[in-house]
Amino acid sequence: MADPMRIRAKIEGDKTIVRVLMAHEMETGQRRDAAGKVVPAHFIQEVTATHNGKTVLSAQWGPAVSKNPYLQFQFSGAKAGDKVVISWVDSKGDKRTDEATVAA
Amino acid sequence: MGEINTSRRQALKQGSATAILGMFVAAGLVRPGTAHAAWNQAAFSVKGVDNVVKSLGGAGTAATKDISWGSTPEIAENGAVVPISVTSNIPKTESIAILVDKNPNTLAASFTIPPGTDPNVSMRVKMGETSQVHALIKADGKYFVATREIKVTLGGCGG
Amino acid sequence: MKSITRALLSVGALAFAAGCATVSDADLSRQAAEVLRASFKERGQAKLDRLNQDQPQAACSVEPDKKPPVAELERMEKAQQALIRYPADGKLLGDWREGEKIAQSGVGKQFSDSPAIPAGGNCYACHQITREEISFGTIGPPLLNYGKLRGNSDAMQRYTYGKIYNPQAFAACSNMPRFGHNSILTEQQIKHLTALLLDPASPVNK
Amino acid sequence: MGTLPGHVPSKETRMKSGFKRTMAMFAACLLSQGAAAQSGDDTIRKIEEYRQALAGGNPADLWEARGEDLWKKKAGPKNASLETCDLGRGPGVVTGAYAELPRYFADTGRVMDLESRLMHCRMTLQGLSAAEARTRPFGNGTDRSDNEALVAFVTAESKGVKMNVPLSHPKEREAYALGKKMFFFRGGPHDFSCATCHSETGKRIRLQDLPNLTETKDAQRAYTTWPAYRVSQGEMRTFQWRLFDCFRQQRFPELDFASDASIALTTFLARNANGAEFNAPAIKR
Repeated sequence: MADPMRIRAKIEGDKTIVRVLMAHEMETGQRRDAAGKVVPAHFIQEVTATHNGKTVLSAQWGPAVSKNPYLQFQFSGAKAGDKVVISWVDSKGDKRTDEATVAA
Repeated sequence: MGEINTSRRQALKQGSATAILGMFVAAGLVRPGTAHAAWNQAAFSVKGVDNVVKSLGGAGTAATKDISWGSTPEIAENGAVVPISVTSNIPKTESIAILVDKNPNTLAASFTIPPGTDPNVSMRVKMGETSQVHALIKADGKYFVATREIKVTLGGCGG
Repeated sequence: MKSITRALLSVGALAFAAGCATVSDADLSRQAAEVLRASFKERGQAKLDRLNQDQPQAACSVEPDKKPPVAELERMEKAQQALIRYPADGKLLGDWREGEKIAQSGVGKQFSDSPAIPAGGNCYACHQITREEISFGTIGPPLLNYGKLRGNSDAMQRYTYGKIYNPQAFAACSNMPRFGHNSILTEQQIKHLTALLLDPASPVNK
Repeated sequence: MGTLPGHVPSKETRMKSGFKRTMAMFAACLLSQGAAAQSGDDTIRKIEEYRQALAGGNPADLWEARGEDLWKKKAGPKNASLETCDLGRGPGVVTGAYAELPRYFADTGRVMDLESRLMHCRMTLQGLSAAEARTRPFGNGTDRSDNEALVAFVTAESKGVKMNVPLSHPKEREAYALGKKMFFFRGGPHDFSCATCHSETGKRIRLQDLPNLTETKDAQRAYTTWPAYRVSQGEMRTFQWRLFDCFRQQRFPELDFASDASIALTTFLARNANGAEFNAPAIKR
């Protein structure tokens, strides 16, 4: 299973800024290994972020998103101690869900 | 230092807690957020802005200046990681997509922005070479596009 | 570990172990070379003999302010000049377009490189060469307008070819690789680079 | 390439690099040179913007988290964690340890850097063989390196700590002196030494700034920003990797992991950074 995400959610002013790092190879399917063999595509396709069960961001990604993806966005309405949950699903159907507590 | 470490440890603990949550998800007991829209294979397979818009269900785009590129650099020291930051100032922005002309497939990523979330995302894309990069905004059902060139340079010892 | 133990047996190292700082510089150099040899392993085309220094390498392995005296540097330059081999056909200018490709390419001679692929000169790593290429280094001087400033005489062609072939023949302890002398580039490749610098049609001189 | 044929420079100018003489020769085209320099400055400014945009999120965090896990997890034939490993400040003390490495360890009778010390702890505490402990010192995609993760964790615990590498033991002084010699050692088909690229201030290779490692400020900034997540590779790289890959590009054979030369060079470079605040894992091109 993939390593946990690193999620930080912090209130700044009246917004909550969310920063996420995901451990993923994001293989394009166009790279060759040392032996000259094509490395099969393997990349995160869908990302969902929720706060109190409500979706605050959803995304579809292609293989052009960089390895070990970084994502930053911001939303309104959260308070310190709330949970932000991030999930991803990749092109092989592997999944990962992690959460972070909103910090003041 | 303390703060960083605390948050890392928290993340680790939360990591194991959410592994359990992940099992529930796999078992179909809970759904993470609202249902995932199926991945739009067509949109990620075509070349050119117009074709991407078409496969997203739109008809044509209008150029706009109401998009700011934030910290997006004009030159990338390495094409493997090109930071892109896009903020839409167009009212009723529903989605933001990042497109790279000279990549094998034009569409890199697309974000759906629900009400309550700022029309502002930062992420990082791969670029094979210097290219036009587009921010494609859907607002109130219409598509808008802003474009900037990002140069990709060869750094280091070149070996 | 064994190497250090062995090195420790040398007089200099014993002085160190005794807490006395009078180890001679030459002893220290020998000891460092010995530890280096024990710390590397051959890989691909990079064999351990690459750690065997020739005269200029050994003489120039010093801090910048400890270089050999001028008379010795001049002697070294003369010795290196005698090693330059100019093309038998007497032609020194190749195709600047090929030269530009060679100047851009940084592959060659690394253990990660296939020996079957021709090496590049990697000139842009250290020199500004054309206006078009903004990704250039500054370890060496800029070469913009190289030929425009110097002309394209037979003597200039010969100097330029020789300088790429063996820069230490003109500036002892130069940072620049001896591309011909050490068989990094072929005679034909050096001709192409000479053309890149001197051909009036080359972007260097535009 | 500044010397003209037949031109014998005077004693005074001789040892200065050909750079100044060339600049004089190029005086005729100062205008175009000026324009080029200006576009160069603009490029540098834009590259700086790129680096700042990256600084916001460092994937090395992912290695740190995995490394902390590896540090605390029982593993190996002895089913032990690394939590009692002595990195120089006493068993189990991680905070600030990296800022004082390499150093002499009485239990092994040698100078060790972090990576060779971690190897030692994995052998003595966890019961790994030497071969097992040196397996995959550097990762490659899904072939992940435990060494890199552990290094990310340990080094992050020295963030903000002032570098304070000791030279009190004779063997520490010996390693430093040898490392300095190795820094200037020229070899291979290209005649390169570390000093070829790292002994003059303000130089670049392509667009990459080259730290002058013989000068305090540059040496401090360079050493205190390793390890680093390399965006060009998508990997978190350690200081031994930095040396390993410099030597590859120097056209030398392969620098052996945890070898005496790598420890000696690290001692030289780490000590030269003394007094500066450690600030890694960083993120770099």
